Amino acid sequence: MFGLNNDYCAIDLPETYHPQSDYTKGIARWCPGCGDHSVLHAVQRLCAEKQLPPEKTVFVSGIGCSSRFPHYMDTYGFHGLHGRAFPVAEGVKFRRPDLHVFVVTGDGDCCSIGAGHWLHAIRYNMNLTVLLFDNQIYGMTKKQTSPTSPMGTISNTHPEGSVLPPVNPIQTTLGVSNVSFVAQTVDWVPSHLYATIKAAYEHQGFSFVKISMRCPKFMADFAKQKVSERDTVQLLMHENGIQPDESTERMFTHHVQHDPTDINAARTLAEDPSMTYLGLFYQNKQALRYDLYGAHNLGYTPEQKMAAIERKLEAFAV
Amino acid sequence: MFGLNNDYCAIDLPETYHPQSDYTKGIARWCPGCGDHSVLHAVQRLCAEKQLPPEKTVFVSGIGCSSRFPHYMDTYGFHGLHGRAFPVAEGVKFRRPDLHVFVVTGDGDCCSIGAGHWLHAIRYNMNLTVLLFDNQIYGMTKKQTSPTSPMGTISNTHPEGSVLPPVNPIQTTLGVSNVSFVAQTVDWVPSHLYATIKAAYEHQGFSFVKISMRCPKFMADFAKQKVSERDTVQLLMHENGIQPDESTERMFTHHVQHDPTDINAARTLAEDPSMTYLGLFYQNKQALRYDLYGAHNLGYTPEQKMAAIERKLEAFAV
Amino acid sequence: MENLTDTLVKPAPNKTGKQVISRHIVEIVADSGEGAQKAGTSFASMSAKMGNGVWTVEIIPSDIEPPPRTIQSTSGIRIRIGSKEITNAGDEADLVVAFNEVCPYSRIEQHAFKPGTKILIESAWAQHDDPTVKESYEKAIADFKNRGYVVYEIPMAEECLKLVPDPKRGKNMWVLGMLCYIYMRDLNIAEDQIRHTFRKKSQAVVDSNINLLHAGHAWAAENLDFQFEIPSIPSEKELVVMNGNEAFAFGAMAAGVEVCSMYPITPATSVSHMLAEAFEKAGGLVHQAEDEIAAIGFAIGSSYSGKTALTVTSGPGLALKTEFIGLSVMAEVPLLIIDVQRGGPSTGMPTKIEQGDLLAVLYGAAGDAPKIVIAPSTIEECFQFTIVARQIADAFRTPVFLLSDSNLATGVQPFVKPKLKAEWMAPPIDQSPWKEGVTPFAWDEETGLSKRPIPGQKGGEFTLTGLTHNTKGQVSYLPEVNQKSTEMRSRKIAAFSRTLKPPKVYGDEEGDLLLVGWGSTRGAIEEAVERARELGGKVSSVHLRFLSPFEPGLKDIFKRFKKVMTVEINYSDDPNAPLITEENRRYSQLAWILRARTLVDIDCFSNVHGQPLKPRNILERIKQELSELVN
Amino acid sequence: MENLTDTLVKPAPNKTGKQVISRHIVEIVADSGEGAQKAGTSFASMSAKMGNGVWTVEIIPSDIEPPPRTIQSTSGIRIRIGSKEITNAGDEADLVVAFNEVCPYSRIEQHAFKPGTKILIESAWAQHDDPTVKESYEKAIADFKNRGYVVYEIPMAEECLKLVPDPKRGKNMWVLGMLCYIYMRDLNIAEDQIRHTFRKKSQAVVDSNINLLHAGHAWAAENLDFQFEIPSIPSEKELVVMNGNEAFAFGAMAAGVEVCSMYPITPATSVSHMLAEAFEKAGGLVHQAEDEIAAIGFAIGSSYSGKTALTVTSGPGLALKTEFIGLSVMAEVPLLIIDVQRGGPSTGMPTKIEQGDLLAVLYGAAGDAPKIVIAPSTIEECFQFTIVARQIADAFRTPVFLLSDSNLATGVQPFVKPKLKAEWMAPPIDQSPWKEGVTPFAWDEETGLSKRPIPGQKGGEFTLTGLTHNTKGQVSYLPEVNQKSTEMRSRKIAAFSRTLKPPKVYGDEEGDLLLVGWGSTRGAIEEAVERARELGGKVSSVHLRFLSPFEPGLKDIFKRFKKVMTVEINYSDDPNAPLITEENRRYSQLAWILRARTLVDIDCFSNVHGQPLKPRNILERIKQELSELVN
Ligand SMILES: Cc1ncc(C[n+]2csc(CCOP(=O)(O)OP(=O)(O)O)c2C)c(N)n1
Ligand SMILES: Cc1ncc(C[n+]2csc(CCOP(=O)(O)OP(=O)(O)O)c2C)c(N)n1
Ligand code: SF4
Ligand code: SF4
Ligand SMILES: [Mg+2]
Ligand SMILES: [Mg+2]
Repeated sequence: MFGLNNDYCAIDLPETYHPQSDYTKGIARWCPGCGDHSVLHAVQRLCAEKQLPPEKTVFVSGIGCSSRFPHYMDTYGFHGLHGRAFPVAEGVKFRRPDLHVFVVTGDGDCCSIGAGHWLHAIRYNMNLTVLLFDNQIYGMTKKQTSPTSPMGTISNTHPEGSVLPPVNPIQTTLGVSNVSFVAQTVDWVPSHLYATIKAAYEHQGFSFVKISMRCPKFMADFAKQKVSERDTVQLLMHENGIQPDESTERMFTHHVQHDPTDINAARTLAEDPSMTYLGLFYQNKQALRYDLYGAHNLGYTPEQKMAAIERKLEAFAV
Repeated sequence: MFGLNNDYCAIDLPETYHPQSDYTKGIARWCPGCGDHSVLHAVQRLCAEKQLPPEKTVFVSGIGCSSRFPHYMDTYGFHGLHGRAFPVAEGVKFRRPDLHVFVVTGDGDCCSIGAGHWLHAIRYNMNLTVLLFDNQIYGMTKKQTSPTSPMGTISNTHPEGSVLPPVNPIQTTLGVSNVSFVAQTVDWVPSHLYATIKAAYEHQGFSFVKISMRCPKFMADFAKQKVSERDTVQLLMHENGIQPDESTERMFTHHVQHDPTDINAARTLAEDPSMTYLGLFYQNKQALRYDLYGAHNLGYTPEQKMAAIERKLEAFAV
Repeated sequence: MENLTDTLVKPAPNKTGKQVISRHIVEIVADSGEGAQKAGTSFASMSAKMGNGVWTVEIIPSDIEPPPRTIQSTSGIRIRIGSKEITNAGDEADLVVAFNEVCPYSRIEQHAFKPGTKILIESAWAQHDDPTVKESYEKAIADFKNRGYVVYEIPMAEECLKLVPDPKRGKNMWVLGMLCYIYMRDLNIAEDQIRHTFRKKSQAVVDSNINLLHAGHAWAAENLDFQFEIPSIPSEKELVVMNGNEAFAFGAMAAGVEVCSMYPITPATSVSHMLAEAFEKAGGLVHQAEDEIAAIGFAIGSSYSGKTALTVTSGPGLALKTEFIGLSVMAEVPLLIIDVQRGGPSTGMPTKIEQGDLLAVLYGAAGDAPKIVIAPSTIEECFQFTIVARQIADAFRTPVFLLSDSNLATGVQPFVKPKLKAEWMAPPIDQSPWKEGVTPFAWDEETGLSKRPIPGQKGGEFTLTGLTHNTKGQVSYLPEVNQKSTEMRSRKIAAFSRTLKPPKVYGDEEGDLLLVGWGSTRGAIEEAVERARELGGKVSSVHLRFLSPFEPGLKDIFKRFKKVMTVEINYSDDPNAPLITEENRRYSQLAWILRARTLVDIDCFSNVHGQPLKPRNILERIKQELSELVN
Repeated sequence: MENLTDTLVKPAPNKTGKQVISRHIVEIVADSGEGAQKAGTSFASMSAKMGNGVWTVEIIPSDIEPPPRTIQSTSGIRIRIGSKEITNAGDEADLVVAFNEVCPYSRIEQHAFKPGTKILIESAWAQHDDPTVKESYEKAIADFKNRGYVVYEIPMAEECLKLVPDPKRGKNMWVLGMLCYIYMRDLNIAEDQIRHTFRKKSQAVVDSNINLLHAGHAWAAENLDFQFEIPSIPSEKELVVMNGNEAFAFGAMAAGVEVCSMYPITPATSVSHMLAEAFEKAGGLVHQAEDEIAAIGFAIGSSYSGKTALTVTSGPGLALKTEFIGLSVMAEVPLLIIDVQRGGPSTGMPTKIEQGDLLAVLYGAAGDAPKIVIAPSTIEECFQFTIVARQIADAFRTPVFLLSDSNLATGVQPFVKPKLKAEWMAPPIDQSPWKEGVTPFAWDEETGLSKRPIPGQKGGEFTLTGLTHNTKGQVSYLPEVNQKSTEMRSRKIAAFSRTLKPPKVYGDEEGDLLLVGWGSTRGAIEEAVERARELGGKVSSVHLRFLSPFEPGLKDIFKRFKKVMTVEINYSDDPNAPLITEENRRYSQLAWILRARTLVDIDCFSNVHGQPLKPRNILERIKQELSELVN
């Protein structure tokens, strides 16, 4: 809707092929078995598949174990402040439509301290790929209750068990106006994880992916239980949804047809306490995009700018 | 669920009858025709009807035209910081179950800068009566776009019209876990306004009332249009809902049956762009209450406390 | 040392009582909605056009739309005009036009009048139907006289009614006509001004207002026994007239800034209003964020990606930005922050004047977070310094603060129309490949400076972090790395300080008393110093534009005076108040840091009245200090 | 002035090589999960019980679960024991037990060892299947020797295997046994300690660990040629041993605080962990809010309603609380804020030591926001000052800050078990009717003090606001009201300052050099001063507990010394670095404000290494200063 003037900064086509290793930097410092490793691999694979120019790719995160993510990507990265990944990513994208911007955030980062920005980020619907690493606990600060911790979770701030029903990130996101893409996956099924992140990247808008993460360090039982529980998982199936591969389909035998344009059905699924649904809950390709607004008057020359200022100055002449 | 020990601070019964004027303080400094005046009267009437002891009643607000509200109530008040009414009110209520706590907030205060607290306040579900004064504009700072401003609203920050779809406060609230009471009314139908605020007060939990407000100063056309448009208003009718009086029913001839326990139906209504629904969208009397947790271990004597500390100290003896 | 008044009264040269004066202060006060401000700004513009120095400042009601005829509803304008440049709002008003008898009280509360102030007041209220109104009017007139004001009761509505059916709409132009007579303004220019003001209205409206103008003028010529001439030399140069917030907006555009990310807050918001109006065509956009944290985060994101951005705020918003300011220092992201200060602490007095954020800006963020802080002292400097600040931010890879206040934000002053220059503009984003082997924080050992890779630069890939990091940008908690990186960020400030020159002393280079100021108070301080010097006082002043780092040479300057005293609009303990001793006295903010910097025993003269400083009050204090120094 | 080492070596009295020493530093380092900390704390507790002075500090890996045998995975503990009270972590380690050859390097990076340090290292790696491991081990041993460390290769796993199938689980108790031999600890006490440590485990586990203890002891007696005796006098009084954050938690409970509202942040969070464990039974609750802003808002709400609350945080969280801190000052709401400082700016070094928040705490909020700031200097003071702070907060109707840091937060020290007192506890909420005619801000003209109505008090109804308000609590922008109310809030600080006594000088009341410190560095500074004085240096120190307002008499003290220098763990420019001049040098935080306060030319000695200050480094600097002063 906002005519996009993009000629100031031509998208340059990759001259060289980037193997997956081109996106890898250092050794990831997460605990062994931490779900974050899986997502890192999936994302590196996606970058290679899409041949994203590393210099045109930016990972923005907050603070937390998960938010260390950008340090392990050999792209540009912004490891900012706790809870504030969204505004930074929006600022990056606003006048740089040529950049591929990913947001990596944790359940505390996004749903607790970052909740206000989260809500507004959904509404802005800028073209960002958002990965919520939901391990249901504060990892980095060593086991405090997270808003997504199941009630009764024993943590250092609630040694007798947490006392509030958890925030449901999918449900909350679906409740915000201008929502455009909501999906759920888990770190321990690589192919589904990959398919989901890829679909999110391909969506033009704010693609919100909640990834159920294992934190073997502080939620060991929970991590084990989640991985083993296959009966309470259902795959969301639809031609416009995320296409699980055969192995995923074999792993999870419960499938449910769900049309990702049906927001009411999506909500009902999101709120089903007995089941975890994997796949695309909702997509609206028509939702208004604020990044298009941000980019609509890019690339003016100094002369054009000066002429405009000059015109405006005249109104202040005496 | 948390055994409430309340004997440290007996609820004292009013010795004297409080007429409505007992709740009135000073002359309200809102513009003539501002919707805030109507709510003030309704709330003063409610206090009198419920005979709330003024000294046991606290109005907590943020910053904005609407947040000046506590200054005009002859009760205790806390006119705090922009966007931060919820945490303060929670802190007041946490260890003071004997106090009647109201929250007055504006659309900028609640849905913009306060959005994170709003989301969590819904989830905490403390027994607070929350009045969102939604005039769809920033009044106090003289006409900037609010998150609830309809798209295209001309304001000082968007002189060409605002560019984002508005936040829908009812929809958003309904999307948060542990939501317990959501209603909508308008400032210009006093009887419905009153009935709604009263129902909210009577609900034991976080009662969220979105009040459509006129701001004749900065949204004059909109205010006029809203007041005159009766055809796009429907009354929500249900025996467990808010009971409009006859005059309201006559004013708004479109009625729709809606069971306030049906959250899906509530959402569909909330998101209907063509209609404004007045009444109770949703109520769940069973939702867990954090204020009961907060009050469950009140009233220990110094001796009891000292004994407990002493016991714990022993673990640190060498 | 007697003549404290602003007016140089010369004997009336003719029967009209015409006096030639060098400066005068006019106020027009009315209920909001009666057009007092329109009359005032028209009068100011005309005066500027005629070559007078002008300073105007709006009088704003504290409530949005308070009931009429109440103190709170007073809306209006103060216009100070003079033969030479006018740099501040001055002392008490010389002449006041009041549309009713209540609004002067809002000004009396603020100590805006003095014995001898002429009050030209609408007399219609004397015949009002409501006896309480009549009574109120009569009591007020008596009270005004009692206070020594010179009252002129003027049948404004009655006279207007002869021309228009509703005198409420038009009285202001009649008043303008009256003022044109009193101050001998050129009626042709006045007509032009009206045509300009009502250019979007019909010809009938224009004509009607021009008629009212002439009627006001004629009535005054007929009935008033005084007239003032303020000699002027019309300027050769093209002038613009605007307030400090508008000047910031123009400065940002002229600097090539493309993103202003903000959240509304008085008195800063109007910077973004101005931008919102003009930015789109100048290749920029205003982002109204969901709160101040998001606003600065967004700005930092934009800066990081190559478009050094601006955020504007005031006290409470500044507080919320504190954490991100620390990140911007730590990660060396350039950023422009305009803080238009207001009365504090907390929500304080949002519309009032205070210079209370200096320490918060310098020290708000935890840890060692040095930054560059600049305070413009005139409206023109609001424009110029924004351009400079953008350049510094980019060159030094640091946040740069511009500290303003309501005095500049709402004060209006003409200045020479700037000639825009292409080199002021931020260059296009560098997208050339990053130089191999250069790290993202390749600090120059001596200056701490380094060049930053911008996303899109091949080979420059790095992860910015607020954690301690080495030259490669990698997280490290090694003692040496933290020491070194902290040192390098501090060194940049030292390097910048070496580019500064000592400030100029206003007045003699040595003497008895030196006043030190910063920000919006320059005009008032220098005017007071000038007056004191005319009276023979050995007083000078120095005005600091750079608060971090300081300009060099301060101690040398201070040492040449017997006493040094800052003049600020913020709080300091009165040394004579109960319980206050030299050991616990709390000083004004600039005084405090100058004491630490120079070890000179710097005193301070300050208040938190929320008002512009009156030159007369400063002058009185100068006199008191000088007499104590002599004794 | 030669003997810089901590150890007073006496000739070995017998063939076992026994030495009597006054102080020693032991470190146990291992991969995380190997129980090094458990062995260390057991050793420390036993030592305290035997009457030794003890200070322990944890060595924490920076990552949550780093790969084993990496520098990052080093987990462990430093235990410093002595004949007298031990107040700090000391200099380099004297004796190190290392479970592998990599972890010592994490300590070498932090400059924790010195030539002569004994390293007792697990020798199993020499026979490891993986040749790279073998090689690494051999290289390290050679390197250690090269660095002058005295290496003892010890077959820990091999010896443990004789008793248990998996030496990983139990090696730590074998090591404890070895240490018991080396330091001549009473094995009965050690057995008790093991029983206590494993009280929740089965008898079999207890027995197995006791066997390992004896085995370690026996092996050492057989194979080691040295032993240390640190004479001690068992304390008559009951002792407790805890870290500073635990002490804060106990202090809060003992003060009768019922609400701790917080958001997790290193290194402050553990205050709330301790509270969460104990609070419920002591009639209080921890509220983990959604963020720091909500945390302090909630605490203020609670305080307002009569329950003066506590919030705990560190740098980034402090930044977010800035706006509410201003409100708490402005609206005079009592509040306790514990700031456990960490390395800054921004996210900085979360687990490292810095005293970098002083200026932010003092000046962070815009406008004039004076508050009371206290810095405990020992773990016991963390407990005591919290009780005092609650009383001050309530009496002065103000926020009170307690400034701590990681040094205190993770340092563990025994102190006499406090005798709880009912009068420490906050009284029950006053619900009696409010005295008629008394306004909610009835400031005492002299002291600024007033009493606040609490919801529930009939007749006390008022609306608290962050806007400028008069004695009735009503919003007012009158110049006099803002001046008066600001003055009254400032006066409270003056009134409080009058209750303080001058700080005690450690050492002579006059001399050549005075060191000034604050917070956690007291032990290190005084130890350095003591050593310097033993060597004849005319040096003293003074330690400030109150940073706002200052204790009185500082200038008088300073004047009795030739030179005054603060010692702090925060940044200051090196005066000899390039571009740094007296005009732009940035000082340490306390030095800066003391300069402003006293106009004494106060120097500073500081770094941002993130480490506890070593007494030896301070001593070296003292020597250098003294020699310069003499020349
Ligand atoms: C302003 C601020 N508050 C608190 C912290 C401390 N902190 C760091 S990470 C974190 C929470 C981490 O939890 P989550 O976002 O779920 O990420 P995870 O570590 O579980 O991946 C907190 C509270 C901080 N760094 N900054
Ligand atoms: C931290 C902070 N940011 C911004 C402001 C300025 N401010 C005051 S009220 C307001 C918005 C008012 O809008 P709303 O909440 O809708 O209330 P209304 O005035 O419309 O009733 C703003 C931005 C402030 N006081 N504090
Ligand atoms: S603590 Fe949990 S989330 Fe953090 S790295 Fe370890 S396993 Fe992963
Ligand atoms: S500006 Fe609008 S919201 Fe504010 S008082 Fe006036 S009418 Fe009411
Ligand atoms: Mg988490
Ligand atoms: Mg509003």
